[in-house]
Amino acid sequence: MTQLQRLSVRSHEQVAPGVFLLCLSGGLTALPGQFVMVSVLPDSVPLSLRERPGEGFEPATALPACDPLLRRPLSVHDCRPGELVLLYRVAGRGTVLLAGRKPGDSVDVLGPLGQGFPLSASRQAILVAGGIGVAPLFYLARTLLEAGREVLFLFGAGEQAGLYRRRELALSGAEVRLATDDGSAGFHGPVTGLLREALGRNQGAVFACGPEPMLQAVAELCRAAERECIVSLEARMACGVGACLGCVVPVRRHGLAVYRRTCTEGPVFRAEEVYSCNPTCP
Amino acid sequence: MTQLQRLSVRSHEQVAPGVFLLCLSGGLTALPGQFVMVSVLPDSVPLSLRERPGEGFEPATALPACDPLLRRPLSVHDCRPGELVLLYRVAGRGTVLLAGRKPGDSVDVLGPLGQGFPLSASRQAILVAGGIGVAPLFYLARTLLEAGREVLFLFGAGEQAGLYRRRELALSGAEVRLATDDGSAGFHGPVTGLLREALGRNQGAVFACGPEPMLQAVAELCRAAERECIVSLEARMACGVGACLGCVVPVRRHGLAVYRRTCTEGPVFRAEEVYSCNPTCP
Amino acid sequence: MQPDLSVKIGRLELKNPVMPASGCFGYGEEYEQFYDLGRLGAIVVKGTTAEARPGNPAPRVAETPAGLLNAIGLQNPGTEEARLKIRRLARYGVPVIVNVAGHNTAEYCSVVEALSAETAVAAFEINVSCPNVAEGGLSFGTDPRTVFRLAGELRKLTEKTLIVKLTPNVTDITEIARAAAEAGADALSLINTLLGMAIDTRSRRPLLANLTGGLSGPAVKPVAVRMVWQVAGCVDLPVIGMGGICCANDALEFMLAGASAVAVGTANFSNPLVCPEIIDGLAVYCREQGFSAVRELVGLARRPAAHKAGGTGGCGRK
Amino acid sequence: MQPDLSVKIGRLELKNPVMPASGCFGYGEEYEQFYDLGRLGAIVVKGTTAEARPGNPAPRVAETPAGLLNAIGLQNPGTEEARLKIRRLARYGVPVIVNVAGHNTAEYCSVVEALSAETAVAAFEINVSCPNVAEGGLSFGTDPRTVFRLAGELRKLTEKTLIVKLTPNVTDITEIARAAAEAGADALSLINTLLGMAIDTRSRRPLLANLTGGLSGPAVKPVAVRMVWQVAGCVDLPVIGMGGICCANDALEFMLAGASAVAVGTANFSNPLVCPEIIDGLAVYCREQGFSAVRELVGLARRPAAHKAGGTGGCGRK
Ligand SMILES: Cc1cc2nc3c(=O)[nH]c(=O)nc-3n(C[C@H](O)[C@H](O)[C@H](O)COP(=O)(O)OP(=O)(O)OC[C@H]3O[C@@H](n4cnc5c(N)ncnc54)[C@H](O)[C@@H]3O)c2cc1C
Ligand SMILES: Cc1cc2nc3c(=O)[nH]c(=O)nc-3n(C[C@H](O)[C@H](O)[C@H](O)COP(=O)(O)OP(=O)(O)OC[C@H]3O[C@@H](n4cnc5c(N)ncnc54)[C@H](O)[C@@H]3O)c2cc1C
Ligand SMILES: Cc1cc2nc3c(=O)[nH]c(=O)nc-3n(C[C@H](O)[C@H](O)[C@H](O)COP(=O)(O)O)c2cc1C
Ligand SMILES: Cc1cc2nc3c(=O)[nH]c(=O)nc-3n(C[C@H](O)[C@H](O)[C@H](O)COP(=O)(O)O)c2cc1C
Ligand code: FES
Ligand code: FES
Repeated sequence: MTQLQRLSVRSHEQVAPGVFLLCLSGGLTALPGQFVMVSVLPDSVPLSLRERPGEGFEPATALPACDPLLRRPLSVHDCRPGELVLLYRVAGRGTVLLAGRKPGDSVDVLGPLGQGFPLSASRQAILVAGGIGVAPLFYLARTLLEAGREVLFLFGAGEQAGLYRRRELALSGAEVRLATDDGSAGFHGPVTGLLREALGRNQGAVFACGPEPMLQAVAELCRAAERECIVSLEARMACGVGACLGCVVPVRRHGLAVYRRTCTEGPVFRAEEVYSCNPTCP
Repeated sequence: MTQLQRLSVRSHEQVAPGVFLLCLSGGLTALPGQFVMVSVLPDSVPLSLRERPGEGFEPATALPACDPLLRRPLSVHDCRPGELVLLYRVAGRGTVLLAGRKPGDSVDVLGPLGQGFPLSASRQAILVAGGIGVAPLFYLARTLLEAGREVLFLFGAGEQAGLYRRRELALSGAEVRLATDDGSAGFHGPVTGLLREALGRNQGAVFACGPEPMLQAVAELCRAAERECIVSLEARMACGVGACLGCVVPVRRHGLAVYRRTCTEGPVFRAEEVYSCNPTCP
Repeated sequence: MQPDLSVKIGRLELKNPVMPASGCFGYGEEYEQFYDLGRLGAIVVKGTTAEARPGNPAPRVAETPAGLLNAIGLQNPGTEEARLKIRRLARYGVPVIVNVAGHNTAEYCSVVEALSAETAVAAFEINVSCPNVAEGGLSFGTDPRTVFRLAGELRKLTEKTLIVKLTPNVTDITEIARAAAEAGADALSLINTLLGMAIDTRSRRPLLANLTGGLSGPAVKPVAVRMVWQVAGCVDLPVIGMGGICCANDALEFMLAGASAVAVGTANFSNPLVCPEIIDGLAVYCREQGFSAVRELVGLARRPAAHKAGGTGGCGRK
Repeated sequence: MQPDLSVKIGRLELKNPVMPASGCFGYGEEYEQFYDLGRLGAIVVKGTTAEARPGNPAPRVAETPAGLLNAIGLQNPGTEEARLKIRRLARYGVPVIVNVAGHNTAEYCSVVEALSAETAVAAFEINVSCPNVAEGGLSFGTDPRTVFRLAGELRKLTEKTLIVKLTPNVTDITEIARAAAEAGADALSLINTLLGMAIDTRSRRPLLANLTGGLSGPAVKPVAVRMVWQVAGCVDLPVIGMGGICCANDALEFMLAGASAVAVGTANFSNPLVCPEIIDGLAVYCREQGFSAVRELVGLARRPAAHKAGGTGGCGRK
């Protein structure tokens, strides 16, 4: 059930330049593919009147800070009882602020949100990550492996440093194949260069998260191979809970193009629904 | 000379409920009565493009936070080579944020600003503080004492807890007389109740800082006693350096009512100039 | 003693002055999981048109300093499906206000007519910020004559409380407010969003697919408070104030300026509990400041002698 | 290679597009201590009237979310003392733009006439947001005919670059922009402040002695960018964009929307070094993004195909 909670920072480390692993302690149970909306405001700022009495601040003045105004959507990178892990890349103001949070500080988290990855009965699965797209697929991989599935994890990035958490992935038991644009690790070229071969030897559905062009290429290969393909999308969000209609993506359902909310009906979609649809069609 | 500097927090302690003593290390030389404009934004926020290269953030995205937008004016509470001390009361959003700064964090300080207290040749001086008004008078007392003057320090507050730093004041060598509205320490009544007697036995000028009604009462007593009276005023400020004309106070000069900038021509004024003037006269 | 938080908007009695703003709360479904919607003073639903509308292409939202730009483009399921969602809200026993939108007068009329007999509907809020197709796309709400005509037509169609929601993108909002009042509106609500734009310096394109969008959130609060002050001073109708309200203190600013009730939009997105928190905060303020009813606060800032407690915080010499 | 930052505003050549905004930089005296003012593209001085003006009572400023309200009330030393201060600025070799204010047409004319032969003055910026006493106090800038007449009168009085500074408090800013252009203005600058208000919930009174004030700072940026976009699209004059600029990225938003130069106001207060930082930041951007001259950026966001690098940051599916 979606909750609004203050979780405490257990650890917070920079795992690559500008990429942080944030471990929060607290009881949030999420499925792989779900996400949370995180407030990036420093926790020294009282969020509401409610918190003020007795703190020595005058009632009418200790007002909420309001910039950055919106929460930031971040995928559940891992989740165990009492622990929620996020992996994020510093991309702008909000994530810069979040990166300043220290162990013991608290972080205001809304979640879990959205639909998780559909877990088919298939014995096998191919996961395709591009860069920070590894964030939700890490938890998916662990969940599938613990359910006894065979996971082939294709992981691409610009350069070796962009292959975040590849060691932990390999340790988890997944078969990890790397690709880099500059050839500094694994296959020299796009991660889709690994997918064709993979589709030959693994019969499972394909789960992909990464930059838009990568997702399109993955979807195209799967379509040609008639393989089920599930993608996790990003969209600018305001509320994260389905109320604002800000995060829509055009999808094709029963032959009709309609807008669907990435935060509520997504962020996980069937590739054929998303990529058969002209972005402005409805 | 006025400078823009990042000073580092040496210590930061709550000396009374909602009142903080902030020691900053760094080279700022100020006179008693001068003030600084402090940025209350957390220092994890890059302030400008300039600071970003090489930090792994993308150039066009790590933008300045902008709320609270303005710096906060705070008096120099004490100043020694390499150390700047501020004493402040949490009054609203900005000071709440400032109170979150921890040792080792940095604070962006603009100063010193404004005119200091005029130090007459007189052997004696009476300082009158109301509550947080002790902030600039503490440094004035120390400076006068070190110059061999005799300092009678009258200090009033609502209750004993509001007599911030009274022990340190007493240790400094000033003769300290207390007054509280509730009688919990010293004279039971307003600090002005101590001033009449003080004017009898100390021939020095009166320096006052505190709430507006107290300043008016002090000014009135001094006028009647024909004693020189200097007050330190507060005004809402935007720039702190004289450019915006936001902080004006009406004063009477050569018989004419004119607006003067609290940040530049003040915050220290002669009481007779300020209190002979109807607030909307010019 | 618990202060009396009830207020009246025309004949509409609200148990407290706090309601979510249209378009920021859907039809309530999403926020049910966070608290009992029965605590709200009223519920204002998404802008509703005659037929379903798909809305604008994405991206539809962009964050700005202390603000939010949106160009949702009135995506909504149309009157008949909205009716079902509104009936569902009846269980909370809270007045439901239907925000009405349209591209021409006929569309507004058709929505109001269709829902006028619906008992689950307590009032209509007429969103006159919609582009007026008959007048070349300029919003209905920028011309007093158009507002007068539109509100007058709708007045004939319903006995229910009729609220006209004003756009701030005008030279003189009091002119529009007077036109709505003369046409028989029971109340005015303001402000809708300010027209704005943001550009992504990486792609060098506007951040919204629609190019421009409506600005809301704390950034616009000073403009909204000023307009509420102006309108409350020139028209003898209750005003519902909104624009950037994030906490009880903000709500109080609007009420002191002359608003009888307030709506909270964008703040729901960062804090889903903001509405009940504001309701609690208003009660705390009344108790601490010695007011037995929140309606005593309405317009207090307009009366120079109305200082009950406090002072100027040591700042400003008056 | 150092990118070329120079831009032209009519016949005025600026070595870079960054200038402080009027009223936020006095006559330069206060900021001399922070950096060499010779680095600026131009210097715009405080709004100047014929005679000295005392300005409004205090408090004159109030902070709002990501914004600032001010009601300075045109405090200034009058034309003759301003002349001396402007001459003093000549040492920096930077064009000085005089912001001109008045309560009636005659006052504007008298300032422009008095300073038109002054070699230290490079251009006039006409602040049409001043209350128009002849028209009952509504600002000059809200009526296209008044703007046309005023700009036309001033055009006759000076050969110097004439910039009309537009107020955002209007329904349709393009109408006013066109009126100024038709009257012979060489350039337009926008936006002046949005009319706003804030109320202190402790004293229950407006925070400004003047009740309302002008809103500036980051909060207004989306409104300003939208208006620059609209004006640059409808008038064939160079535009100086302003409103909430705090960093190079903000300046770029305005230039991409169509501004040939930018002015920085409120941000000077929080960061006295903001102008030189923005100048440096523009150079960094040009270098990193492969532009040899900053003027290539002007209006780029208006051309859908102008993506040179980047993408949409992974967000938005287009
Ligand atoms: C469902 C979902 C899951 C995500 N999971 C992760 C993750 O696990 N790790 C990670 O590093 N990133 C993730 N992202 C992207 C992440 O949300 C953005 O990088 C982040 O919001 C940028 O915020 P900022 O303030 O640093 O950047 P700014 O550019 O300053 O942000 C400005 C505004 O745009 C929005 N925005 C900017 N970029 C994006 C984006 N790519 N997607 C959505 N909104 C954006 C911000 O939320 C904010 O509202 C996810 C996005 C979505 C939608
Ligand atoms: C020259 C000078 C010296 C000062 N020295 C001290 C000091 O040493 N210790 C101390 O505790 N306080 C001092 N003050 C008061 C202090 O500046 C305010 O308490 C503080 O700015 C409040 O900020 P805030 O964000 O917490 O409150 P908010 O009420 O949220 O502030 C909102 C805005 O109003 C301004 N403001 C609010 N109260 C005041 C005030 N009383 N005076 C001026 N501006 C105000 C803020 O600066 C800000 O711009 C001084 C003020 C001045 C002018
Ligand atoms: C995402 C979003 C959707 C909105 N949709 C509507 C709408 O359908 N009808 C309407 O009258 N106003 C709509 N508004 C305007 C709000 O109701 C409100 O007037 C405005 O946002 C100012 O309040 P706020 O600052 O509290 O959000 C919408 C605002 C937002 C942010
Ligand atoms: C304190 C202050 C004083 C101002 N005085 C003037 C003025 O005298 N003349 C004028 O045309 N604009 C004046 N302005 C408006 C600014 O020049 C500018 O148009 C506006 O503030 C928006 O820019 P900003 O957000 O960067 O401040 C003033 C603004 C402020 C904040
Ligand atoms: S983010 Fe609001 S509906 Fe998805
Ligand atoms: S604060 Fe700007 S002139 Fe004093």
